Amino acid sequence: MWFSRLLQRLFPPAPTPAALYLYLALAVVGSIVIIVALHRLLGPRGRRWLIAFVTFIAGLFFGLEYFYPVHGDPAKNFLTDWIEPVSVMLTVVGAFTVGLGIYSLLQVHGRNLVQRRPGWHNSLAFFLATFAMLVFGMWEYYLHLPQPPPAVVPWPKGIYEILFNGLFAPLQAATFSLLAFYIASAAYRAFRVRTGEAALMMAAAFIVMIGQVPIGAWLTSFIPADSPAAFFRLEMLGEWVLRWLNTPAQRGIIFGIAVGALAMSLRIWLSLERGTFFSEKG
Amino acid sequence: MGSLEHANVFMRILFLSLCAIIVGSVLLAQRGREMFIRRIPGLTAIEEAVGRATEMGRPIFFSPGLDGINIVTLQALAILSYIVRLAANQATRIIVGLRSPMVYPVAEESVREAYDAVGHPENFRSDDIRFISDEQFAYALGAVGIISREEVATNFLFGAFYAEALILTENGRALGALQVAGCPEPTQIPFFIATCDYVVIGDEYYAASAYLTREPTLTGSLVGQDICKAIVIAIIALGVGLATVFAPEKNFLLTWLGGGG
Amino acid sequence: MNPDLYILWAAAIATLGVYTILYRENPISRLFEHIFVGLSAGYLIVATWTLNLEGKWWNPMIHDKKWYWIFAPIVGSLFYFIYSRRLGWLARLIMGLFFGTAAGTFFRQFFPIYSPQIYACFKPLDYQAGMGIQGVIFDLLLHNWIFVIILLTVMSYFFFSIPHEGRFGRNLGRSAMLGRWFLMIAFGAMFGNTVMARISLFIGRMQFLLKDWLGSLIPWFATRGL
Amino acid sequence: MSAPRPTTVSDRIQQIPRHYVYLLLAGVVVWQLLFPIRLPITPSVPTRGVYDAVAAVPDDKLIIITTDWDASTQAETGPQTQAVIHACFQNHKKFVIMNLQPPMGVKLAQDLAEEAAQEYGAVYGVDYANWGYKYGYENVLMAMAKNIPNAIGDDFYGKPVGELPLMQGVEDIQAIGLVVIVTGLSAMTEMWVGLIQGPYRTPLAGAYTAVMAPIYYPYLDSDQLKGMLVGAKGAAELEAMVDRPGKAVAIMNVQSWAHVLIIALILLGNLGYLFARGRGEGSQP
Repeated sequence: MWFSRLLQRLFPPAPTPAALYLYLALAVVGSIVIIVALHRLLGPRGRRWLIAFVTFIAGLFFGLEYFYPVHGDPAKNFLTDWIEPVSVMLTVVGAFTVGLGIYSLLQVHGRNLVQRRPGWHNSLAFFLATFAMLVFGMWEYYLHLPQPPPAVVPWPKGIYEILFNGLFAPLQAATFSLLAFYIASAAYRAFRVRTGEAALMMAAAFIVMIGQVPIGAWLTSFIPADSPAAFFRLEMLGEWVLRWLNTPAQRGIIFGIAVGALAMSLRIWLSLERGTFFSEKG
Repeated sequence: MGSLEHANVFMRILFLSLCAIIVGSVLLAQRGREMFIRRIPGLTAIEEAVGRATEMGRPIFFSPGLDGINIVTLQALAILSYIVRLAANQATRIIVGLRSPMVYPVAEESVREAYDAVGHPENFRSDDIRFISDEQFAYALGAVGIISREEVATNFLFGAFYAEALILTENGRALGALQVAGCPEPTQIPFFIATCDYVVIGDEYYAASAYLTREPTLTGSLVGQDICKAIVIAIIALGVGLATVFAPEKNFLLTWLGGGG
Repeated sequence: MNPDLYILWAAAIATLGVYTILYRENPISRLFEHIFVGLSAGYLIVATWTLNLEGKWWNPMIHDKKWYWIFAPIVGSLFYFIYSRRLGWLARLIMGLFFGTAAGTFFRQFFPIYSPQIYACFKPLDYQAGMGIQGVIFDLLLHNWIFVIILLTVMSYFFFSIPHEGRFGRNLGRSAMLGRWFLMIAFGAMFGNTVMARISLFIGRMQFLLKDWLGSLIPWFATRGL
Repeated sequence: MSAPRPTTVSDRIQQIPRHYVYLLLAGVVVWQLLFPIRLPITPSVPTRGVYDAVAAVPDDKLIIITTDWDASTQAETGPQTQAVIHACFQNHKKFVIMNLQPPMGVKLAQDLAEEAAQEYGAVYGVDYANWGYKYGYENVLMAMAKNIPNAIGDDFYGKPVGELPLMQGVEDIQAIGLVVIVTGLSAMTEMWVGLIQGPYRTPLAGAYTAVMAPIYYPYLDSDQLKGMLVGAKGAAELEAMVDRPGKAVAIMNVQSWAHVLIIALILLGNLGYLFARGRGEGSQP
């Protein structure tokens, strides 16, 4: 891949561990110098321009790779080889925002705890849970246990299992399953024949819902399966509603979204969303 | 053809024309051409919903959905920015609950900016922009916790939502919050309709910023979008016509769009 | 150590703890909410390191001596300038990079996502050789007509810049109203289609609570079929 | 927000507090898990198609059951496989198990087949066999169409399949009377349709997870699939047809009850609404 060759030419790997640390230090110092220089040299207009430029280039890079003519097999253009490494880099850069999220959590719960606000013990539980998962998660990872793990589980792994399989996963599953209750009560409350529209929604939900359980098939089992009227058997009718009434309506929505999202992308890319985000000041 | 890995000539032309139409109508609108937009009830309700929170003296909860930084989330943040401006004028608190750590700095910065823009930087509270959890259901429980503990008066859900949507809205409803929800993808809309007071459906979501701010750039873009939708309809009509006349392998439009073969 | 028993009990208590929220938000559900959020925060850090940074960033930088990877945390650290008024614009710079990426990514996805959806709508409205019509009562042609009509009326609902009065507008208004009806049918169908999946989730949890957990205390529960 | 306290009956059934709805649902599920009362199960049209296709196979032809599934979809595909095996044994059809994708499926299916074989006193190699996991997707199918013993080679136990009694006279795809594709993976059906059903008119039937089933309804319309099992529901219906109620029947029974409850609640709410409106009270807040 010529991208990595170019990168290696421009930024050759450090020859020795000592050189590596020297390079790293130089890179840090150099970056700080560049950042400070940018900050000093650019006025508000210059900063705004630079932000718009970076946005434009990033959008152009990903967009152009798709639309620029391609040659050869596998089909490529001059940008294709860059897509994967650039995406990896952006993922890595983005991963450093995790610190901000964690900081936000620590801020809120730390304050609860320090000021002994009502419910501070919950924040204590939060800290214990975070800390336990962090410590034992890392510990378990660096135990490098073989697969499958040995018969006698080392205790850090045991505690990790309790945290993950005993708490994390069940909490996930239990919260997810709350939806069974909520969907039942939402159905009871929402499906009333108040208006024509509500009645249509209810009828469709009704047919599809009951067509999916065996009792639905039983209700209309008096209609012979090989007669032309078999269409009206609930399991067939429900499937028909999903396939022939639901699909085109969903497509209709989706095409609208496609155009709406395209317009939004264009406005973001060209920094036309003035004022919405932060292009007003530098 | 039959590949969608890269664009072909037809796609290039089509894409460029769509872009040109949108940008063109933005430019026309910026020159001062008047543009009409029909009423969108779900969006009209936003103002009422903010007003309710102000009257009750209780905060607003806003969720920009579960996705990271993408177009759906950016549109949600644009709507957030508008709501913050409304609320900041009335000194109403807004709590933003986030699922993606990446969105956290963006939300923080755009909310701060909105407070600045209406001249109330002192009302901005960094604490109210909260990262909750990146785990879908931990996020849902955490958000329900905030809605109930802060006694939220109004609940705004704009962005990409998945199964957890109903957990948020059903609890919000039980707690008596006025709820306005909007999601471009259709899958969660039925549950929003069942549990929320106002729902913004499909493309209305992307029309929101234009509708709310009436900024020429955005209304122009909306008109451009309508023209583009008409083009999509024309393409489908042509495709249906060709499919009626020819066998699939002779339907050139199908091939141009990367199908068949 | 053998953690199985602890896992069983922790899982049962956590499940019941979450279910208390069905009554209302309460001290117990609040405690489990905080534990859940805490565990996921800890797990987020672990996963970010083990699944992302270690392999993609740390190892290339330290072991392969690709020192230029140091630029990733430097660029990433620009996000942290949101807390500074004076240097805040640097955070916007890096956000601009991600905004552009979001736009560019959408440009890339436009045809791969929507093209197949568009050409799947190219349905013949007249008899085609090899169509293999199966007659129940509604045959394929009628289906195709219904499909195209629903698609077009629904799309007409999403036109925002045309008033629903006047010569062209009045027709659009009618079509949009029809489109709204079809939308409601579709939403109802989607709702109905989800019910079973959601109930299975609860059945799964109840099987765990009744058979695995209660069954370990009272064997009778373990014998009840499931 | 909060509606006035309901006083009349019609108001009360319109405004059942959500906690009662939750309790009712939980109650019905627990009750039916512990003390099941079986609601009637009538096979739907696609399920009946599968059973009829098995029954219609001529006695001198083999049925292939492809078990392209693993633990991740076992809750649905396991009972489906089991029910299909019962249908084969009960109709005295010879069948073979094979699999093309997750190698685990063939072992899981073998366990199910052995369990059922004991019940019917069937003998491995005579009444049924297991061709094992075959690597190569399309290539396997294309080779099978021409020469089965060569294409398959050894069975699950490493014995050449040509030596098995039930394989006597089996040369090419013409010896196969039906292929039942049990899978949690997309693209398997397309492969069988393109390489076997299309060119050689070998009947196919499918068994899919509920999530993927909608993709294959068109194949049913066009008769490319003779029948189809849709998720746990399809499995339950076939279990009922072969009179071997198992896991799927138990789960679907709970589902049926839960659905009946929800539908009853919706009807009740509407009844209250219509009743109140009929008396001109209205209950608009």
